[in-house]
Amino acid sequence: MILNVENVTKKFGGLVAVDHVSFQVKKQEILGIIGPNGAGKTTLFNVISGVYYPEEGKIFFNGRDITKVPSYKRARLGIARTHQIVKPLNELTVLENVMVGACFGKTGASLKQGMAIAGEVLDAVGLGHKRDVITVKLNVPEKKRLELARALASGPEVILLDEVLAGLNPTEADEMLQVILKIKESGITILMIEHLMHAIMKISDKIIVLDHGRKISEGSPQEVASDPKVIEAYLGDPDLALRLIKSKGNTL
Amino acid sequence: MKRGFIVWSVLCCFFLSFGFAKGAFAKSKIIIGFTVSQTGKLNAESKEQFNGMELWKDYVNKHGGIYVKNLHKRLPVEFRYYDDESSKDRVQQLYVRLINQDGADFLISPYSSGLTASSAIIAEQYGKVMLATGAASDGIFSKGYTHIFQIYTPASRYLTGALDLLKARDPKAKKVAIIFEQSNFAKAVASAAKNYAEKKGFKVVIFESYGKGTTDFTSFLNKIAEKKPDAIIGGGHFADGETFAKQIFEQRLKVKLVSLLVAPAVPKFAEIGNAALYVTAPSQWEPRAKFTKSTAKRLGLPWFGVSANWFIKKYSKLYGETPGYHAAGGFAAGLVLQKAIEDAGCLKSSKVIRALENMDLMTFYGRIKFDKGDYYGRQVGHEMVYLQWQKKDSKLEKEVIWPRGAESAKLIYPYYKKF
Amino acid sequence: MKRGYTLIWLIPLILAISLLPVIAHSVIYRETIFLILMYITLAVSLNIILGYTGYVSFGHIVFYGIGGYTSFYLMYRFGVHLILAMIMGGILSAIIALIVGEAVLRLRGAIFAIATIGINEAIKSLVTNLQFLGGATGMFFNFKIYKTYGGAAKAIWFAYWIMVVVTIICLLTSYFIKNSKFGYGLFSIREDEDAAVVLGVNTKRFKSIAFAISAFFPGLVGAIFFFKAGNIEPDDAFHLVKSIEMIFMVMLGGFGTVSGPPIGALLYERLKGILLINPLFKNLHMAITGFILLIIILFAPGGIVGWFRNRFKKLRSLLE
Amino acid sequence: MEAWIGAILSGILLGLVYGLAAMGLNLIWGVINVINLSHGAFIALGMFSAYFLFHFAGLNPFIAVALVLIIGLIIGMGAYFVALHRVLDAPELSTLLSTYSLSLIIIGLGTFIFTTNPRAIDIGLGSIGVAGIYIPISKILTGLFSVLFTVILYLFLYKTWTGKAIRAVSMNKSAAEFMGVNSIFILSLSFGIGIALAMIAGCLIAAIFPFTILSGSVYELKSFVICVLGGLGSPLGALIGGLILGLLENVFALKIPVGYIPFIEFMILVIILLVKPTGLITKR
Repeated sequence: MILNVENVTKKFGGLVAVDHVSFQVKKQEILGIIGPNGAGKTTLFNVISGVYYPEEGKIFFNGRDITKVPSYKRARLGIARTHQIVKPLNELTVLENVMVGACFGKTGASLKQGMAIAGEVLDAVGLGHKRDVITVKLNVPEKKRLELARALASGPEVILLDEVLAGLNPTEADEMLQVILKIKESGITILMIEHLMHAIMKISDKIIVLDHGRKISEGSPQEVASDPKVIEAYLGDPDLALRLIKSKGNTL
Repeated sequence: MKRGFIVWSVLCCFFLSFGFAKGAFAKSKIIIGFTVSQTGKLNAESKEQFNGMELWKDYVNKHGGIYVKNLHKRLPVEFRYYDDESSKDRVQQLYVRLINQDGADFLISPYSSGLTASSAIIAEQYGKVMLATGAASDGIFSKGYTHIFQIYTPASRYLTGALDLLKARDPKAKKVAIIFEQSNFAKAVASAAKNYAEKKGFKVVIFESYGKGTTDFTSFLNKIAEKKPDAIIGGGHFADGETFAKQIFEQRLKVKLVSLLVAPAVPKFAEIGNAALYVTAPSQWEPRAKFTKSTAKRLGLPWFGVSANWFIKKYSKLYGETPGYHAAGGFAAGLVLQKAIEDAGCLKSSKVIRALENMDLMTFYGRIKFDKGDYYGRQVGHEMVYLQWQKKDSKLEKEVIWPRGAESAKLIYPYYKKF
Repeated sequence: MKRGYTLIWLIPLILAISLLPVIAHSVIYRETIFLILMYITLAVSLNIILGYTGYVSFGHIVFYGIGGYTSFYLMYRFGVHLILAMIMGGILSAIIALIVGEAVLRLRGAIFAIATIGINEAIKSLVTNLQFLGGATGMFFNFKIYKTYGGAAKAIWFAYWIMVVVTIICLLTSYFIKNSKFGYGLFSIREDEDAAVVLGVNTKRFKSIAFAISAFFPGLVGAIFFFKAGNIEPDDAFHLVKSIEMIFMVMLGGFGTVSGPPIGALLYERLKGILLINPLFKNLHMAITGFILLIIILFAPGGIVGWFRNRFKKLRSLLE
Repeated sequence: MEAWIGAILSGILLGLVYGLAAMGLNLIWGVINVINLSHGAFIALGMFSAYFLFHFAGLNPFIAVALVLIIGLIIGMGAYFVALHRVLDAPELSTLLSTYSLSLIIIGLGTFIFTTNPRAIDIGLGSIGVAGIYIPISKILTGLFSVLFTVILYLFLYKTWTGKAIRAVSMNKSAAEFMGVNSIFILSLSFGIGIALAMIAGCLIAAIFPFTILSGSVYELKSFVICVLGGLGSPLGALIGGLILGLLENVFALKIPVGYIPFIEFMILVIILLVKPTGLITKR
């Protein structure tokens, strides 16, 4: 088990954003996390990446308790992430953005090494030609790829992808999926939040479903897709949900 | 290469912006440098002092200038001055400029102890003689300076007279509040007054200072209302002193004696009307306290310069108001410098310093003599008087009320009589 | 990252300017250049927290005051040599920055700015009440202090050379930070602190260190300046307007660049110097400064260096 | 006892003025989320408006205040378009500096035109006294006018459509736009009102204390403390903050050296910011 989340609860005032959630992730697995808006998915990522500490529960990474380990140290241990709303370092160049990942993440590269690594990673995600552009000038899909590149450059063991496919057209989304599979092949464990249902169903080894902060289902894509609780959570109308899930290419 | 050229030509332009220092040339005039607070909170006092200096310059130049023996001729006096905006920020920079760029031979201090203390450092660093007028702080003369000479009676003797006066008039008065500006001068005065008061058996119930530029004295007035002192002494300079006096009046504080620094001695103080009435103040010089040739003869001192009557008449004619002590101090600074140059017979700093050291004379402004001991350059000859604003034919007038023998009127007591 | 060539012209330029008073035998030059060097150091050090890290330290002058007071007190009371006193002043400034930073660096944006103003004013009013530091009227050197340095005249020259050294060290520090991993950590904080932390940047420590470094140099400058001035008082040492002048110089030259702040400082000192001695413009200098600042903010937020970098891409390696 | 009552009274009167002075800063901070560093300069401008209206038009500050309100509104709205509109979405450094540059321009021009000489307006209303406690009438009037303007501002913000629009924009700009509010107009109006309040405060202060062109900065710094004390967005909060400060300066100062008061004030500022940095800012 590379990542072990045990009974984690995170509250904001009276609101319980994540409610006693537990799950485990095996090395080189893709774990999909789905659920309606406001289900607590991003909060869960924030807890795993250390932006928030949970009120209850524990998180283990490679068997080590990292519940109270600060964010930046988790990054150095090998947990990288992207953001739902991209957070590029706007006034730096694309290359410099990725270098920051390489230099301060698990890779811990020197500036010189960082530059080399950043170049390679950018080529891999197809942003090589933009390396000297000031980031603020990129469009949204490019920024998403940049975030991915930055996370990858840090040499992570686990990478948390928060809606990397959102806002991409079908071709771009397919390209991105290929990249994600390649990442998996290189031995990295992936947790991904995604609304693009067919994509996550296709790519995930395992899926967990959150609703109102609680984990309501867990299993293989097929198991989850046929779980009535999941369908109910999604729309309140099982039939409609089923139809939507089956119709490829629609987002929920 | 081309880029380099551009860079260097930009650089050249930049250096040109420094301007050039003036070269040496045959002496045809004596340049005296100083700064004036033409603007800012000290402008009332500084303006008066400057007027006094201007009057002296006209007087000297009308007589062909100052006689310099080793050049066998009279050299006219020329002023070089800048506005220091009543702020210490630029005083040092301006004095460096006066010395190095404007080629000042001698310096006169800015107005106020604070500004003078800053400029004195520059005068010392560059070895120029500076006559310090409008600067009473003793502290300036405990720094091991050898080029600064004081015209005013030092701060340590400013308010001691007020306490003597109070004791003489009302032996029962015991409680004193000392409230002073956070300036070199006022602090020096207040600390000396506190020691003196305690020695004389007074109880100092408030001893506090207020920031420069304070306009609201209510916190202090509340404290006074609570502690009920018999006398308020303190203040700082003109702007704050005037406001303080006004607010004491507005709150009808039942105190018996109000003695403030500087402000009441400035003729403009009358503009606050009834609030000015019965306020007393120490003064370096008053038109009503006259020093004459006969005073000099009686004390066996040489007399130098103009008579008080001449000064008052000329000044009133030129500036439309009776001179206060700041004006007299400005004129006196010029006179002292003139005498020292004439005695030295040359413009060399060391010779002029020697002349100043040996000086002991009487002028319309009073006696001038400098300390040669630990407080080198401090004024030891000059004495202060006390004044009070009184009403004469429904017009506010300054009267000299202390020391005994120099009075032009009797002290009106208590202060709250007017309410 | 390719190392730029900024230092190749910047350091010789500073040295050339510094030698000018000797070549020209002019004290006036020395006075002006002393101020220029002082402004350069202040601007460059502020740039480390403001330009590199993105924290608007509005009350940054507080460190100049702390350094000034510390060293002045040491020299005044115990006759400590300028160099030692200066270093102690700088170190104390840095330590206070670490302590204060621990608290206020949690704040962001304008709130941080206001808090730093509050700290400056609080420390100023505290010092005003501390009698052992001379209270509101401050402290004055006895001139005997300058004897150690061969008299007052030599002491000023000594202070001048120390200032040259400090300026150059400060510039080198700024350059090496900019081109180091540490620097990239700071930039990532400036651009997006939340992103930086999950990228593995120990933002809290980075900010604190950057704050301490940017407080250290003003501490040194304060020590030298007040040694030369011969006296120190709260109104001069914690003068908020100087803080804003520092920000102005950084913005004028170019926020976050190595060469921007020194250029901004140089230009600002000259602008001020020329305007201040002109009787007509003396009082307008503030208005003109304000006008220029407004133009920069509205139309050229990158300052002079930023503008040139955008305009002439070839100059980029020269203008970092 | 009298001393205490006197101190409390003058503390309240002073506090009301401080509150009014801070209200403009508070409104702009709350609505536009800009910390207006030209606040003090506009207070000084208000003082000089009062001075000139008094000396050249013979209007005493309590009448002139109506004119000053209009002048302030116009200058403020103009200033918004000159200095703020372009940088509203830029990082906070930009708005801090653009408002500061306004301040430099105003104070620079002011110094050039009026010099830094101290000035005062003496309307000679005298003092009124009961049982040995005397208070200048102008101070009482200033206090009353401060209350009056607070009430007007309150009614405006809570009872008029425009006022409600201002509050809507302060809560959520895009939602307000969606509801048909012209947010650019509202933002400029808010800035204009903020500036007008600062100038009114200056006008009233000029009636009781002497001033120079540089005097505004003192009140600006106090206004920061008040805003942080009283919370953002409500005129009442500013008034309460002002009263706390006024009482601190007058009553508290009876027992401790007055010199420590500024230290206490700024420590309050820093500590509140540290303890509740978000609480006070996101209250809106």
